[in-house]
Amino acid sequence: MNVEYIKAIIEAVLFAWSDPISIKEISKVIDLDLKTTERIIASMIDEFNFTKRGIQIIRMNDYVQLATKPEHHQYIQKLLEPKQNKGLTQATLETLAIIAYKQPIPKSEIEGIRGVKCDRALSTLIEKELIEEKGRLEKTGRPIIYGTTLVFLKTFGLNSLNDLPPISEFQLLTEDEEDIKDLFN
Amino acid sequence: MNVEYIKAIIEAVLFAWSDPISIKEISKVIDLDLKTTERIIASMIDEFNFTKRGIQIIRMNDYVQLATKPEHHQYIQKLLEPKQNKGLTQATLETLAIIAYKQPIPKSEIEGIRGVKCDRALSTLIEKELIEEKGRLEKTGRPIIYGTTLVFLKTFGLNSLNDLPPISEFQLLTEDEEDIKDLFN
Amino acid sequence: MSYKIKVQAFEGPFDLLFHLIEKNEIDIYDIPISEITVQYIQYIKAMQEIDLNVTSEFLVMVATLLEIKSKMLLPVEKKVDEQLEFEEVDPRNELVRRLLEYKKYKYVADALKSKGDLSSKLFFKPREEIIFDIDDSSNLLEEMDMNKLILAFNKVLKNHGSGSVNVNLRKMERETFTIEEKINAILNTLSTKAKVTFNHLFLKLSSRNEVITTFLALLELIRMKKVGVKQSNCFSEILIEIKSN
Repeated sequence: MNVEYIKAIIEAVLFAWSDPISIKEISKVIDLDLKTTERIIASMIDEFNFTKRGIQIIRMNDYVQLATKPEHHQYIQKLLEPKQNKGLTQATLETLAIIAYKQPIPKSEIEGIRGVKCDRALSTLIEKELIEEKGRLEKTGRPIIYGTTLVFLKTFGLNSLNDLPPISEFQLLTEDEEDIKDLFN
Repeated sequence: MNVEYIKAIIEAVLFAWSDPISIKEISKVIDLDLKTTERIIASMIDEFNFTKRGIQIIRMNDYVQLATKPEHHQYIQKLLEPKQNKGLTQATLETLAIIAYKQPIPKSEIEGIRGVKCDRALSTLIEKELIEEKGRLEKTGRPIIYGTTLVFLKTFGLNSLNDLPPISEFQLLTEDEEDIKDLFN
Repeated sequence: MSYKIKVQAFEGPFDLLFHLIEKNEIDIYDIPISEITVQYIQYIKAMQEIDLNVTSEFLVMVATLLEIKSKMLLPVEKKVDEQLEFEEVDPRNELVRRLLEYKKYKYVADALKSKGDLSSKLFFKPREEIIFDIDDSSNLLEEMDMNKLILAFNKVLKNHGSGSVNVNLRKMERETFTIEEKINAILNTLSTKAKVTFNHLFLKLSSRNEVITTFLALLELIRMKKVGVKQSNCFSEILIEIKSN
């Protein structure tokens, strides 16, 4: 395998994975030693920055991730005008609902249900102390699993999770979600 | 804005949006006429294919989307759970093929060709969003007519319906077969 | 007598007929109807024996085959009127036409399948949630610290270095911008928009000098508690808004 081919594979892996991934994990996937993988990724980071590309590789400690560049932000923002409303947005509420009913649950599963990434909603919920990390799953990437907090119970006036409305009402909620999706398509 | 910068923005938009997006929408975001946008995207598609990149731009009618390339799938497979793409049964595939070539088509006509009822196949295809109702025929019973969707194009790697394998080829092929058989008789 | 036949599931009468034609290497345009009918019926019986679902369509085909067979047994009628004589229609024609039509799509279905196999090897990225939502913007300065602001400032400078703005580092110039001026400019922007992003403030600036002055003006406004700053998470947009008091 030549270097160009390895770079292509790494790009593909970063794209498909889309979340931060450790360089060690990448080295396992491409079956190459850590040092060489490190070096190749470092040169990819430079190339992505140097060439006028729309995406970049950002590095956080031993993790890397594909992301858009800040200078294109204004265009991406045009895709969807800001929706300002009081309290939690629909997106955040939906994420919270999924966590409440399916906890403990990893991010990937929430995203599977909602069909969109929900990093922003998760960080809002964590910030508001409505959810918290409950540990990690023992599988690839050791994903964090989330659950609701005491603040959540208090905020929604529940004595316990058993007080959550029965699941049939929850199904109605996901139909709303379809409507929302329709709006954006 | 020079072309390279526009390409970077388009890449960023495709990356951030992730789902199929219409070229028209892209042209609005970058504030450029449709023709020029079309041309730039066409040249991007070539560039992504030509250069050894890990991602490509796939086109379905007037929609485009970023995707990995098939040759890297074995590596990505190591990270992601295998796709739950239980292939379609022969019956469903035949039904889909008839719809693809003869759309818009009512159920009765499909059944005429296949010689069997195809309600099950139709509901599977609708569920998988490979076909959809395209309206009703103005005749007795006002039967529903069916056609294929964007998901259909995506699933079978077609840019448009014009990309369907030409049906005459198969006839020629089978006639050739007959000839070859004759040779040996 | 009974044939030992391997019975498989067939998609329908055409599928079964097609199988028989291929198996017997029959010319589709000259189907020996009697022979095919016998075999067809044997298959149907075998299918029933092993409890395969023999739907009514299979039985309708038996009727069709028998009808064709009987038509072929009838002597060909001589037309009295010579002028009306036309080529005798082969009773098998309709069946052949439908078989060919079916065969066409059977092949196409296989071609589609292999195309589908290839594109099932593609992976897509999960969609990002592009909602620039402001989830309850009451706590403006919460979680903000100087480090984040300075990081953001660095980013602005770096972006300007990438060519979108003309930055001249070698020439020394007289200061043409004052902090007072920039404070007014920021307040002016905020009076029409209520909320602007951090990047927006620096968008149209022409020199490093102006960028720095604007940044200092912003710091000054924060110190005077005239504006508030909020960022929902790391590396996301920083929002600047006027403080109502």
